[in-house]
Amino acid sequence: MVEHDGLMRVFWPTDVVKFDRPGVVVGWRNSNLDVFVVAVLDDVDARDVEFHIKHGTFFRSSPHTPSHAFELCGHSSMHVLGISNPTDPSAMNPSWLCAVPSSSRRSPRITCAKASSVQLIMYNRPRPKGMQYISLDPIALALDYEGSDTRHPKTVGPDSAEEKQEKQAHEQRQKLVEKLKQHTIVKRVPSARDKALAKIVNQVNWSWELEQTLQKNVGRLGPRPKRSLSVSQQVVESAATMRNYVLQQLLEIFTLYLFPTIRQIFVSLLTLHRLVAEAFLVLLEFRIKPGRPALKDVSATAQQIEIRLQQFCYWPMQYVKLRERKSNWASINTSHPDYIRFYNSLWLVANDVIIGLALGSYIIDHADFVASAVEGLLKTYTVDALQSSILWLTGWPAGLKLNDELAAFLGDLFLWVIDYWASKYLTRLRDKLLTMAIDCVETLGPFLPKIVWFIGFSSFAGASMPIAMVSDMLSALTVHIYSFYLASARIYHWQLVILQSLFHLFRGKKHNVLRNRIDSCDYDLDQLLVGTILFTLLFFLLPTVVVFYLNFAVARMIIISLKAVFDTMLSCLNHFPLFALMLRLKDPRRLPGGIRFELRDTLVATSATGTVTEPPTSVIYLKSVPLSFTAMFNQYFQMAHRIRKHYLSPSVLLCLLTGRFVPPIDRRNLYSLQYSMLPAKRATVGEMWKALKVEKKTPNATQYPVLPKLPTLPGRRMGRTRSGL
Amino acid sequence: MPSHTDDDESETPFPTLDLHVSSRLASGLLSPDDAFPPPHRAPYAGDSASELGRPRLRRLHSEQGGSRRRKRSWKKLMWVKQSYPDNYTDQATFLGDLQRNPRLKPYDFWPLVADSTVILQHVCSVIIFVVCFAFIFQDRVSPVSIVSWSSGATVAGWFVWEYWTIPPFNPGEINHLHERLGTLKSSALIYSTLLGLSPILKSLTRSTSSDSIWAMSFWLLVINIFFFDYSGGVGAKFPASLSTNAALMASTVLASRLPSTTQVFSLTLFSIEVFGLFPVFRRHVRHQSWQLNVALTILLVLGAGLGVGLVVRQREDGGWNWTSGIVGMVISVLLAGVGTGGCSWWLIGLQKYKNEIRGPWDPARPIIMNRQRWDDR
Amino acid sequence: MARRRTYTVAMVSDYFFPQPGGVESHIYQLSSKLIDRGHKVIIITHAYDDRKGVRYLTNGVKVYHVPFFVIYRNTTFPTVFSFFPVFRNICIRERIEIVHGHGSLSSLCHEAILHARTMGLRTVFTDHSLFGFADAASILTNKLLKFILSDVDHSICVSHTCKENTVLRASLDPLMVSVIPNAIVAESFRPRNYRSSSRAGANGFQTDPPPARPLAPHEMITIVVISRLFYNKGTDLLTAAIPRILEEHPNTRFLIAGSGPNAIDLEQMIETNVLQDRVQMLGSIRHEEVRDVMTRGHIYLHPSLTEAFGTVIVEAASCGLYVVCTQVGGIPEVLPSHMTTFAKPEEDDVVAATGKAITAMRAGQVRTEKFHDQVKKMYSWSNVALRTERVYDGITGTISEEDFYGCDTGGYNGSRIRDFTLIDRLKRYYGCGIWAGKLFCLCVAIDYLFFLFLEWWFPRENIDTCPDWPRKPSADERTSSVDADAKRP
Amino acid sequence: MLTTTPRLYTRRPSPTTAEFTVTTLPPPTIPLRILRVLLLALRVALVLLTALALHARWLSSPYAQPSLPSTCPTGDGWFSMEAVWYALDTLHKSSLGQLVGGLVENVPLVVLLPAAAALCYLLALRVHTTESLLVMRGLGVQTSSSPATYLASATSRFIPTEKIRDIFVNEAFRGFEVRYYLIVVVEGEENVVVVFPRLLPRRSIVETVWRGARACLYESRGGDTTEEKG
Repeated sequence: MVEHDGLMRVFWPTDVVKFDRPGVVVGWRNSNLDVFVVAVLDDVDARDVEFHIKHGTFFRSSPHTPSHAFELCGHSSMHVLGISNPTDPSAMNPSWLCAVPSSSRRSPRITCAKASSVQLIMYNRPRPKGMQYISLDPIALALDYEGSDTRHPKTVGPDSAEEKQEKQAHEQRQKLVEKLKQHTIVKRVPSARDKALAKIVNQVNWSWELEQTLQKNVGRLGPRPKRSLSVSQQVVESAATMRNYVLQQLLEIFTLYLFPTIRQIFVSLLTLHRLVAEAFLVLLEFRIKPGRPALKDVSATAQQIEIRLQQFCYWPMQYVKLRERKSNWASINTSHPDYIRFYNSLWLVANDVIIGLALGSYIIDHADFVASAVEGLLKTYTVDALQSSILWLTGWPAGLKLNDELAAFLGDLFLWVIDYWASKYLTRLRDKLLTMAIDCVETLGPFLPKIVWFIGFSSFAGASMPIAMVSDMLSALTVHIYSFYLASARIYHWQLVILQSLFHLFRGKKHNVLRNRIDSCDYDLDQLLVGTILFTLLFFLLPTVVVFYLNFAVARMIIISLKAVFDTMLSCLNHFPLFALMLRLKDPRRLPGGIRFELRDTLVATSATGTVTEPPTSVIYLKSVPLSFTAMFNQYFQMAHRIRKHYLSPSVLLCLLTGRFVPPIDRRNLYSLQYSMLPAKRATVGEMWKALKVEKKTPNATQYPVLPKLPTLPGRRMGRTRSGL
Repeated sequence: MPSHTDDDESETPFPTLDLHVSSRLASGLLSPDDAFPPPHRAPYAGDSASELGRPRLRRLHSEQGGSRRRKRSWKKLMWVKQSYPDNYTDQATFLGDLQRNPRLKPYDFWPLVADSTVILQHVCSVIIFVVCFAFIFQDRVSPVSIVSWSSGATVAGWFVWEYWTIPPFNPGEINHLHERLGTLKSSALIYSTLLGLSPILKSLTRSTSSDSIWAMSFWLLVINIFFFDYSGGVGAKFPASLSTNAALMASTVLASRLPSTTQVFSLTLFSIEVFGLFPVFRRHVRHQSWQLNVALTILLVLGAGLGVGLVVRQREDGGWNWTSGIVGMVISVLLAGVGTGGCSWWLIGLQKYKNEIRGPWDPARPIIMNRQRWDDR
Repeated sequence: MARRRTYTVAMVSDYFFPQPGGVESHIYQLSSKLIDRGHKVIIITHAYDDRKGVRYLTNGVKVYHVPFFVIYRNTTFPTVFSFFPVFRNICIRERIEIVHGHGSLSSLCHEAILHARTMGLRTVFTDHSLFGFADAASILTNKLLKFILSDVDHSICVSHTCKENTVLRASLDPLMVSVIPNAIVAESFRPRNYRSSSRAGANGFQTDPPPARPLAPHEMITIVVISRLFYNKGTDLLTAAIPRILEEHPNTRFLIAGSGPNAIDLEQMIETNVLQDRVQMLGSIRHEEVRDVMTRGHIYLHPSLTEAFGTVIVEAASCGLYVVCTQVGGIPEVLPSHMTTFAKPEEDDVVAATGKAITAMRAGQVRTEKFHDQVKKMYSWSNVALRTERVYDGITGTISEEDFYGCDTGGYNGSRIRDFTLIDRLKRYYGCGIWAGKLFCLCVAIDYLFFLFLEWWFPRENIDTCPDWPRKPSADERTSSVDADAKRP
Repeated sequence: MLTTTPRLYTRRPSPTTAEFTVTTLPPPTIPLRILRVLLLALRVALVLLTALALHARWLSSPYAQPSLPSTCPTGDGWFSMEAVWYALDTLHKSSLGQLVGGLVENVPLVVLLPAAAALCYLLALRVHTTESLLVMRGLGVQTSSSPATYLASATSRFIPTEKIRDIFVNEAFRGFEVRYYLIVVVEGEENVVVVFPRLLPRRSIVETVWRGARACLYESRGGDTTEEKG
C-alpha cells in the first residue's frame, strides 16, 4: 500500500557519504515512511543484522544498559531500514529504502518502493563525549524554580502594584490569545510524523554513541575468530595478562583501602563546613515577623555572604549530580546546564578571589592613605557640600523669593544637625588619624583605618565583599542625609495637603470624604478668615520649603544611584555568564539555541547512472543554532528593565513632586538575578550527607560494571572466555 | 458588540399590506395599522425651500398647495408609514414652532438705575478700603483710629441689624440670646486669631517686590467685585465665599507690607468689617427702606470721592488737602451719575440686537419646586 | 427597477463599539441590514484602548479602528489633515463609493466627509442629536456643521424636530434632508411572557393576546427608569418627582438603572426621605440587560430634557411598558398616543402624568400586551435600511433627480446633485460666512493640494485592493472576526 | 537601480518541501554585478580610510611612541611587521594621509570615536533585504530574514508542525496605510509570528505564499477548506 501522501522522510548522517560496498542501513523507524538512519554496516546480511538487533547482541559489551537509549528514542529496538548499494533491488522488502552514494552531490540517493517523494534531511552528529547536543528550545542557563516568592514571602508597596498591572496586561493578552484560537477554522490532528520531532532530536543526540556501538560490535556478526592460538601467542598473552593482573591488584588495594579513608575525611569536612554555613544562614535569614525584612534584605554585605554560603551549600549537590553523568551514557544531556552552571560559579568565585587579592593587598598596604581619602571624600561630599548648599539656600538663591525667617530657621536647624554629626564622627576623626590616641571610643575616628583595614582584609574573600561593605558603609555614613530627606519631605507633604484643602475653602468648596468628591459648602466668617490667612501664609512660605526639600531629595537620589552602581558591580561579579561565553566561543554546539533547516539546491536527478529512477528529493540540512548572546544576558536585561520600571515610573515622579516617600526597590526584584543560579530551597544537611554517602558508593559500582544478563547465543562462550582470562 | 443581531429574522419584503388587521382603538387616534404604507407610491411633486425662508415656503404653498391630491395628509409623526418620501417638507408645519426672542422683556430706565446702586455701593466700599490702606501705609492716619471708628460703626450697625431682624414681640428670646452669644464667641475668636497671626503676617512678603504685591491685590479685589453676589436678598446668609476670600486675601497681602504689628492687625480687622459684615448690613438697608439705601449710596460715593481726593494729592507739609477732597467728591458724584445712567441707557439700547432662536430642540429648563439643588449649578 | 444597484459604503464615526450608546447600535444595525440587502459596508472609527487595526464583526461588517489620539469622551482630536492618508488608503483599497458619516460631534466623521468630497465620493451625513443656539459650544459646532454640510450630498435626521434643527443650524435646503428614524431589534425586546405570533403572522392572521386583567389596587406597580444620569437626561426632575409620586401612590416602586454624575443626588434623595425599600438603583447595566430590567416593570418613566429620537422609549413600549415621557425634542413623534402619556418638563406635571398612568394601568385601560406587535410593525431596521438605500440611489443618480427631489425645483433653478469640480465646491463653501467662508475655502484648497500630493506620493496602483466579502453570507456559515490587534508588524 | 520592489522566488524540489524567498535583489545582470563590486570596494576603502584617520589621531596623541625608523624592508621582509609599519608611515606621509591627519588632528575623541563607529556601521549596512519562508511537511515552517548589516548573521525561527495553530493573511495599519501580512499563530505563545516582517510584500505575493504554504504543509484534504480571512 502507498502512504496517503507517499512522502518518505529520511534522516541521514552527514559523515556517511562514501559507502561503496553493499551494506545494511540501520536506524530507527519512527513511522512507516519516516526513518532515521544511525549507521550503515558494510558487508553484512540484512536478515542477520535484523536478528541480532532483535536479540540485543550489539549492546552486550556496552558499559551501560541500552534501555535509556531505547526509552529516549521512543522505540524498543532499532530496525534495519534498508540496503545500501543493493545487488538486486528487486529482492528487498518494499518498505526498505535503498541508498546509493551519489557521485555528484554530497548526499546519497534514496529510493523506496513506497515513496513517491523524499525528504532527505542531512544531520551531523553531535559528539556526546564533547557534551554537544541539539535541542528544540534554547538551553536554560538560569535555574528556574517556580515562584521566587516562596523564598521572599511578601512584598509591599508599588512593586506589588507594578507586578499586578504586569499580571493584568498578561491576562489581557492571554484573553486575546484565547480569542485568536477561536478563529482557526479547521483544527488538524498532527500526524505521527509531526509528533515525531521530539523523538528525532533525541535520536540525533544518541546517534553517535549508537553508531559507535554498532560499528564496534559489527565484527561479531562476521565469521567467528578461530579458536586455537599458537603457543608463543599464548605465552605473550599470558605475560601481558600477568602484568595487567599485578597492576589491577595494586589499583584495587588503593581504591579499596586508601581512597575511602581520604574520601571519608573529605566528606566529614564538607559536612562540618555545611553545618557552620547552616548556622550562618539561619542567622542571616532570621526575621522578626514574616513580613519584616531579614538581615540579608537590609545589608548588601549580609546578602553577599548569604550568596556565597548558598553557593558553598549547593556545590556538593551539583557535583554529585555531575558525577552521576559519568555513570551513564554520555548522550543523556539533562545535566549539561548544571555542568555549565557549576563551572560558571566556580570560575566566578575564582575571578572574584583573584581580583579581591589584588584589591585587598593594595588597600592593606595603603590603609592610612585610603582612610584619609575616604574621610576626605565623606567630609567634602556629605558635610561640606551639604553645608554650602544650605548656606546658599538661606541667602536668596537664583533670585528665588524665599522667606527669610523660615529659610534662616530651617537652615540653622539642618546646619546644627550637620555640625553635630560632623563633630561627633568626622572632625575628631581627622586628628585621630594624625595621632592615634585611644580615647573617645564613641567616635568613628579611630575605627576608620581599622574599618578600612578590615575591608581590605575581607577582600581576600573576593572583591565582591569589599564592594558590598562599601555600599553598606555608604548607607551608614549618609544616615543624616536620609533623615534630612525624610524630615523635609514630611514637612513639604503636609504643607501641600493643607494648601489643597485650604484652596477648597478658598473656593467655598470642601472635599467630601465619604463620596470622595468636591461639595459646595458655605463657611462661617471666622472659618473663612482663619482659612484665608493661613492659606496666604502657607502659600508664601511654600517656595522656601520646596527648595530645601528639593535639595535633600536630590542628595538622596544621588546616593540611591550610587548604591545602584555598587549593586550592578556586585551582580556582575557574582553572576556574569563567563563560562557560557567561553563555551560560546570555544564550541558553540555545546550551547544549543534551537535548530535550523537549510534547503539545498538539488540538481535534477538524472536516472542515467542510477538503476532506479529517483523520486523527487529535497535535500535539507539540519543544523544547530548556537545560543544567542541576548539570551545569555537575558537576566541582566530583565534586571535593568525592572529597575527602570521602578525608578523611572510616573508614580515615583509623583511621589518626588508631592514629597511622599520614594520607596526603594525591593531587593528581591534587584536580586532575582542573584538567586537565579541557586535553587529556591537549599538541601538540608541530612540530604547532603546522604548524597555524599551515595556518591561514595557509585564509583565502585562504575568500576565493576555488572554485566547484563547474557542471552544464550552462539557468541556467548567467546564473550565469557574473554572476560575470564 | 451587542449580543442581539437580527440576522436570523426573516424579513417580509417591505412594504407589504396586511389587510386583516383592523384598528381596535376606540378613540379617533391614529391606529398602529397606519404603520403600514399604501401598496403603491403615488408620484408627487416635491418642492423646495430656500435657506430658512419661511415666507418663500408660504408663497410656494399658496401657489401650488391645491395642486396636490392626497388621500391622507402628511403628519409630523414617525411611527406612521406615510405615502410621502423621507425628504418631503411640509410647509404648513415645517419650522412651525420656531420662535424668536420668546421671553424678551424690555427694561425701564429708572429701575435699572436703582438696581445699579448695589454695585455702586460695593465698588465704593472697596475704594474706601483701599484709601484707608493708603492712609495707613503713608502714616497719615493712625490705624487704631480707623479700626476703632469702624468697629464702633460695626457695633452700631449690629444693634440696628438686631433691631430690624427681631420683631418687637419675640417669643423665642432664648435662641436670639444664643445667636448673640455665638456672635460674641466668633468675634472673640477672630480677634485673638488676628492678634496671634499679625506678627507673622508682618514679615511675610518682605522678599517679594512691592509691584507684584500691588498687582496681586488689585486682581484679588477685581475678583471680589466681579464675583460678589449682588442679587442675594436678606435670606442669603452670607456673601459668596470666593469674593469674600479674595478680598480677605487681598487685605492680608496688603497688610503684610505694613511695618508694624498694630497696623497689620487693624488693617485686617478693618477688612473683615468692610468685606465680611458690611455687605450684610447693606442688604438689610436695601431691604428696609429705599430712602436709607439712597442715603447710604450717596454717603459711600462721597466718602470714596473724598478719600481718593485726599490720597491722590496731599499738601507738602503732609496735612490734609481738603480742596482736592472736595473736588474728588464732586468728580465722584458726577462719575457715579454718569456711570449708572449711561450704563443703564446703553444696556437698554443693546436690546434691539437680541435675536434668540428657540424651538423644541432646545433642552428644556426643568421647573422644580425646591430650586436650591440646582441654583448652585 | 429591474436589478437593485449595490453600493460599497463606508460608515465613519467616532462612536462605535465597544463603547455603548445609541449612535453605535444605529451604525451597527444599519450596516448589517445594508449588508443583508447585498451592499458592502465597512465602518471606520478610531482605536479604542485594546482595539486597533482591522476587525470583522458578525455578518461580515469590517471595522477599521484607526489608531488616533483620543480626547474627551472618545472624540478624536480634530487634526484636520492627518486622517487623510489613512482614509484615502482605506477608500481606495475597499473601492468605496459612498461615505456615510454619523454624529455631529464626531470630528472623524467631519474630516472623512471633507476628504471624501475631495476624493470625489458621494457623502451622506446622519445627525443624531439636537443642538441649541445659545451657548458658545453649540455656536462653534454649528459653524463646523455648516462647513461640512454645505457640500454634503444628502443629510439624514432621526426625527422631524432633528431635521428642523439641522436645517436651521447648517442652513440647508430642506429637501436635501431626509427623516429616517432609528429602529429597534424587536426580537430582543419582547415582553416577559410573550408567545411569539410568527406562525399567525405567516398566514396573515394576527391572533391577539388575551387582554391583560386590570391590576388590583394593592398590587405593586413598578416604574422603570433607564438612562444615563446626566443633567440633560432630567435627573433633577426625577430626583424631585420620585418622593412625591411614591407618597401619592402607596403600592409603587422605582427601578432605576444607569449611572452618571447625578447618581449622587438620587442617592442623597433616597437617604434623606427614607426610600431604600421602594427605590432600587441598579447602577449601569449592559445593553443586553435592558430588556430584562424593563420587563420587571409596568411603566417606563423618561424625564429627559432633550432628545432627538429616544430609542429607549420605543424599546420600553416594545417590552410592553406604558411610557410616561416629557414632551421635548422628537419624543412626541415617536410613539402613538395610546402608548404614552406626555408631561411638560415640570416637576408637578411629571408627577401628575405618572399618576394618570398609574391609574390607567390599575384600571386596565392600557392594552400593553399588544404593544410589542405594534411596535414591531412600526420600527424595524430593515425598513431603515430600505429608506437609507433610497437616499443612496438618489445621490448616486440611480433615481433621477426629479424622482428624488420632486420635479418642481421651486425657483431654485439648479441641480441638487453636488458636482465635484473644485470651483463649485469653493463657491458652496464661500457662502458659509464672511470670515468663515474664506477660512473654509482655504481649508478646502489645502485639502485638495494635499490630495494631489498623496496621489503622487502613494500612487493608487501601489495600494492593493482587498477582496470583497462574499455578498450576503447566509446566516449559518458565519465566520467570526479576525483580531487584527493580536500582532502588528 | 540597486533594489527592486520585493520579488518572490520559489524553490520546490519536491511537492512536500518549498522555500518562498522574497527579496529586493534585482535579477543579476552584468552591470548590476559590476556596480555591486564597485560599491563593495568603495565601502572597504572608506572603512580603511576611517582606520587610517584613527591611527593618525593616535599618532598625534602624546601616548604614541615615536614611530620606528621607516626603512623599506627588502625582499624577504615583505610580509613582516616592519613592512606594515612602513606602509602605514608612507601612507601618513602621503598627501592623503596628511589631509586626513590634518582633518582629525584637533577633533576631540568624544566626537571622533562615535563618529567613526557610526560610519563603520553605516558602511556595514546591507543594500538588499531577503526574507524567506521554508515549509517542510511533517517538520514545520521556518522563517528567516537576512540581517541588516554584513556583521550580523541571518536570524531564523523554526516552528514545528504541531505548534502551528494556523497560518493566515491579516491586515493591519502600518504608518499611513493598511498592509496585508502573513502570520503564523503558534500554539501557546502570546505573539503571532509575522512572515516577511521587514519588507511586507504586496497582497498578490502574500496570497501566493499563503496558498503554497498551506498546500505544502497540510495534506490536500484540509488544504483549502478555510477561505482567506482578510
